[in-house]
Amino acid sequence: MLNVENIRQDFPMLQGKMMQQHPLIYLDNGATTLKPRAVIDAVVKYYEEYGANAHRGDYDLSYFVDQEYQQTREDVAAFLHAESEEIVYTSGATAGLNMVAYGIGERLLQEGDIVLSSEAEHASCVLPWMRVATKCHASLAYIPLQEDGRIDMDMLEQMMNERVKVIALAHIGNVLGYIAPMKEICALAHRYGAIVVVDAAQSAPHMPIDVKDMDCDFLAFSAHKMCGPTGVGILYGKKALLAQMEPMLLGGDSNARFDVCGNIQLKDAPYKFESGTQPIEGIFGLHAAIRYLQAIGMKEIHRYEQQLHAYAVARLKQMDNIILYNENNDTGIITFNVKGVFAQDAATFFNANGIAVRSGQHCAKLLNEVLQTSATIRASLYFYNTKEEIDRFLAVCANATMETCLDVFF
Amino acid sequence: MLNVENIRQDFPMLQGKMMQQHPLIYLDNGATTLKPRAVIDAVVKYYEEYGANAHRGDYDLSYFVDQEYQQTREDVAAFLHAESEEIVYTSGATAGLNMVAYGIGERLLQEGDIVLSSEAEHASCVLPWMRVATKCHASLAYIPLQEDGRIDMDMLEQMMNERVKVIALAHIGNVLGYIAPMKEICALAHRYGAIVVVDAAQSAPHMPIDVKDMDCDFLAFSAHKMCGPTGVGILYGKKALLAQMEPMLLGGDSNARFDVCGNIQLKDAPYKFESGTQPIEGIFGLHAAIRYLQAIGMKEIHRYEQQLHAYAVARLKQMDNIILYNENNDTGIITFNVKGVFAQDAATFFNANGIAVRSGQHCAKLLNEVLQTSATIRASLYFYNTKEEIDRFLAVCANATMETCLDVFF
Amino acid sequence: MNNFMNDPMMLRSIIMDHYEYPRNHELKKEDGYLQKHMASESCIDDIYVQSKITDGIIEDIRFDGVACTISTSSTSIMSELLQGKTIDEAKKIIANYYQMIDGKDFDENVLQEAIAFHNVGKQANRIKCATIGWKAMEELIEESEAKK
Amino acid sequence: MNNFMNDPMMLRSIIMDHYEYPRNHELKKEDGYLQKHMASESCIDDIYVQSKITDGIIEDIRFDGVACTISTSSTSIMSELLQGKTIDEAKKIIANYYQMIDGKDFDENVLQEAIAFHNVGKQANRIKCATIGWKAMEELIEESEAKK
Ligand SMILES: Cc1ncc(COP(=O)(O)O)c(C=O)c1O
Ligand SMILES: Cc1ncc(COP(=O)(O)O)c(C=O)c1O
Repeated sequence: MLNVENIRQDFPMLQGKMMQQHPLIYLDNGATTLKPRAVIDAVVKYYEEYGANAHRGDYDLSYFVDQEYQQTREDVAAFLHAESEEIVYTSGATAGLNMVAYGIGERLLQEGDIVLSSEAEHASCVLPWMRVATKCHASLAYIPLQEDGRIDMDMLEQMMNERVKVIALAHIGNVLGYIAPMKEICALAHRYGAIVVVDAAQSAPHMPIDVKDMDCDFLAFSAHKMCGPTGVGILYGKKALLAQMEPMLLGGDSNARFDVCGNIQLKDAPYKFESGTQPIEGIFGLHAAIRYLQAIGMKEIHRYEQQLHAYAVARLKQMDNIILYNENNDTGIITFNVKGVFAQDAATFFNANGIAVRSGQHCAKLLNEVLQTSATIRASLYFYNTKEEIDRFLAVCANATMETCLDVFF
Repeated sequence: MLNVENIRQDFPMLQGKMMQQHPLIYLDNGATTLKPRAVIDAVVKYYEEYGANAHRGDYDLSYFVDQEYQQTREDVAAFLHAESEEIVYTSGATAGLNMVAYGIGERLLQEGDIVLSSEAEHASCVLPWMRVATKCHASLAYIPLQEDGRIDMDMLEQMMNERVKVIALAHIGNVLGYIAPMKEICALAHRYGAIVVVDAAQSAPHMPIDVKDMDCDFLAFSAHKMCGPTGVGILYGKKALLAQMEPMLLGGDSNARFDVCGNIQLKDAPYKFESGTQPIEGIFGLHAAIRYLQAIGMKEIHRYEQQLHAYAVARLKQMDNIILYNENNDTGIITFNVKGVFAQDAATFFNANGIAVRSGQHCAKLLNEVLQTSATIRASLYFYNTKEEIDRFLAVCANATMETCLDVFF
Repeated sequence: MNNFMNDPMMLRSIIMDHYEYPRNHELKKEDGYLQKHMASESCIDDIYVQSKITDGIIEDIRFDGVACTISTSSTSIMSELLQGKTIDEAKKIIANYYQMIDGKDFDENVLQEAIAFHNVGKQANRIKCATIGWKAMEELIEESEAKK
Repeated sequence: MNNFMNDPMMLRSIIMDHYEYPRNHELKKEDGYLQKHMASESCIDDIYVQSKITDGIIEDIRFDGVACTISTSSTSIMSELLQGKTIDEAKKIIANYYQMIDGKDFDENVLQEAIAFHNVGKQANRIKCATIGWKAMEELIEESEAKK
């Protein structure tokens, strides 16, 4: 069992931090997460004890950086059940997802081919494919959602054919928080020769991931949504696909050599994708974050968040002033509105009560055509949130009306 | 005048840090630089006091992050004498240079057009153009170097014609450390309608930059070579060019909206280039770094490094066992070899004496065809290096032979 | 400071009134209107503001779009307040409004109902909502001046 | 530990001798040679190693390329040492060499001149140079086995 009180001790932001004269309750974990001491220390350790750049170091400091760099890659691989050559450092999920569309999209797509995605996707998952599909005269089609917002698997099966070359989907959607049946989707895709690109920005931080079992072709996520630094992320790719994929960035360190005739000999994957100085302290911090999460246990994290979520949802459902959009989801994402109050105004009411939630279209702008609302509020949980925080959140929900939401401005 | 002893107090890595039982002398500043306390504190402050993601924050923490984000952009603009809408956050110089080649290369280059660069360039400056030139059936031509390795301006004038659409060059080369006459180059380029893309990775950290006076079209650099964090950099671009340029990354935050028909409405520059979560603590750290450098003064930094360099070079020239490749350069980059000793072996000898230098082709692999050697050693100075450190470095140089270089292995 | 500035009930009812019944809330297709789209910086607010300015007089202000309570009501109030004013009068009112938002001294009399937003800075992240329509109008005035 | 392992002069002269006069330092164009290019991980060392392996016997080892003292000499020594050995003998020697490099127990007798590198770990960043040729050879042996 997860000892939340102990865990909270690890987070400086959870040590009495106030917001608008209330103790901070941070429920915007879908946007980014707070950092434990171990991660902060790892970053500071790089600054204070290593300082050097990685790769080709001809002195001890640089060598130590190289070692940590490589060890992190191996530990990330273990975290995902992958091989270390399949792990590419990126600047984040957005970069990783773009790298795939750029690097393999044009090789896979011919005129008339199809990329499948859904209307619930984050812009970073769908827009890169929108562009490359247009460029290749292929098309992007959306797998319909069920009424509750989940991917409709029957529709997906019907949409599959030999022209479908790519399926790009979130493992957990950032607006509604459903877990997509990725293993099933991958099996289906592979039957038709399509590849599956998994946006794991919201799943890798919250549940165990086994890329071998899932059998996905690519999978991308960001460190900052899993207690790590911003500016660093991971792209997993199957070896054979990484070998075919063209790097989006060219530059120092990714090439073995090049000559005046324009011949560029790239290194093997993953190095060919890592041009230029990498986010070194970010990688140190990511390493610490992964160790920290593993020490707690990804299964335990997932289970705890589900419990907290179930607790919150049971009570929210009873509130007349709350519209809940995803009561049956599988994760810690609660998407709702206060009746009659524009989402952003309601979010401000939470702010005035010390609670950090996010309003907006959450960058899944297409989804609003399904939800029939231009904006929602999202409260997204993480393992350091407590039942007491949820109680406080529920009390504020219960109290939210047009009047109370406006009163915070006076 | 620069008070180096005081300055050194600001750097944890300079507080008694040892390497191979000798006090560390860090002369690999061309690769990356050490971080002052103020930068470390700024990064930690983000982790401990803000924690939130930027943009569209509906609560105070996120708003504060937004404010710092914007203030940094303005201060970076002031640092470069630019406007804040001309400042794009990137993940580093390599990303910035690739973004330009990707985003504007295909629009500028037609079959038969020419991109000019030089054989002294860093891979990150030249490879992106090599690729886009090939793609557009344009060609990449190299401006010849003078015997000492500087750009030959007469040759450049001769090479200019209406087919030249782009000149991509380092402001200061990372191997030989000459300052290119960028203002002259820009004026010449503009007479023929070409744009100039300046790789300022080695100049922005070491001298004042005025993009308006220089009149360059794009200019890119990394924070980590100027006392800031890794994983963050700046791309400056003229407003009209940024407006034409296509973003390399698509995703969250860069688009104002998109719909199922595939229409993407991008935000204006610089935001359209900033998809996905940005390196937030990196930006906080970059801000602190720029303030730190400005408090010392970029002119003073440049002058001090030149003095230190002149002091070192005068003595190195008298050593029979040292081949110096760039005695007349204008910056703190000293490129040399120990006679009869392979560069990497000599670098290890420096390491064994506590001195961090870099051997190799410094990623400017083409240059070796000019220098006539497959590898060199580079000692690169920064404002926190002292005359005493140089003396120690010189003593080790004087003592370097095949025998002493091998003895460190026993 | 005038009393009603400190009466939350009163201020709230001004805002709610303008949110529920926004004035001038329909765009015109006629000639003579300048138009500004304000959307790029924010993920939610997405409004269009139009104005017809003739001979230095603001003859009409119109707006429409998806927006929160604060931006809808502040734009609605602005559209009433500046209508019929000369450019110079309007500029003075706009300047006063920004002064108020920034927590500086301002002239209550010229702002009228717009003083409902005098404390919006308590929720600093909403300042952009309280000013989005005003910014649009400011730019339209500049544009009309540039045209001359 | 044998005496000459602690005699820097002696060890140095072994390394210099192999650096200045590398053995088997010419690639062959004949059939029957497997070849490995080692370059991708390092910016400087860029070597080719060839081996002819017939019926489990290492008949020849060749190498060439741009490389530092440590990689040139360690590869040269390896090429002499493993020549004529059976695959099994070679594997044992290679394993011993790695043990030595890692600072673990090893059998000096099978390593002969290669013990010149027994302290290379003092300069940890050069371990890759002292092993690059050995790694190549290890891979060539694997390849030859896979072929059967
Ligand atoms: C001249 C030059 N350009 C570009 C770069 C690339 O910078 P980064 O590795 O930070 O992307 C470097 C640094 O190695 C450099 O020295
Ligand atoms: C589902 C999903 N995909 C992609 C992203 C993009 O991640 P990042 O902003 O770290 O690049 C996010 C985060 O906002 C997300 O929630």
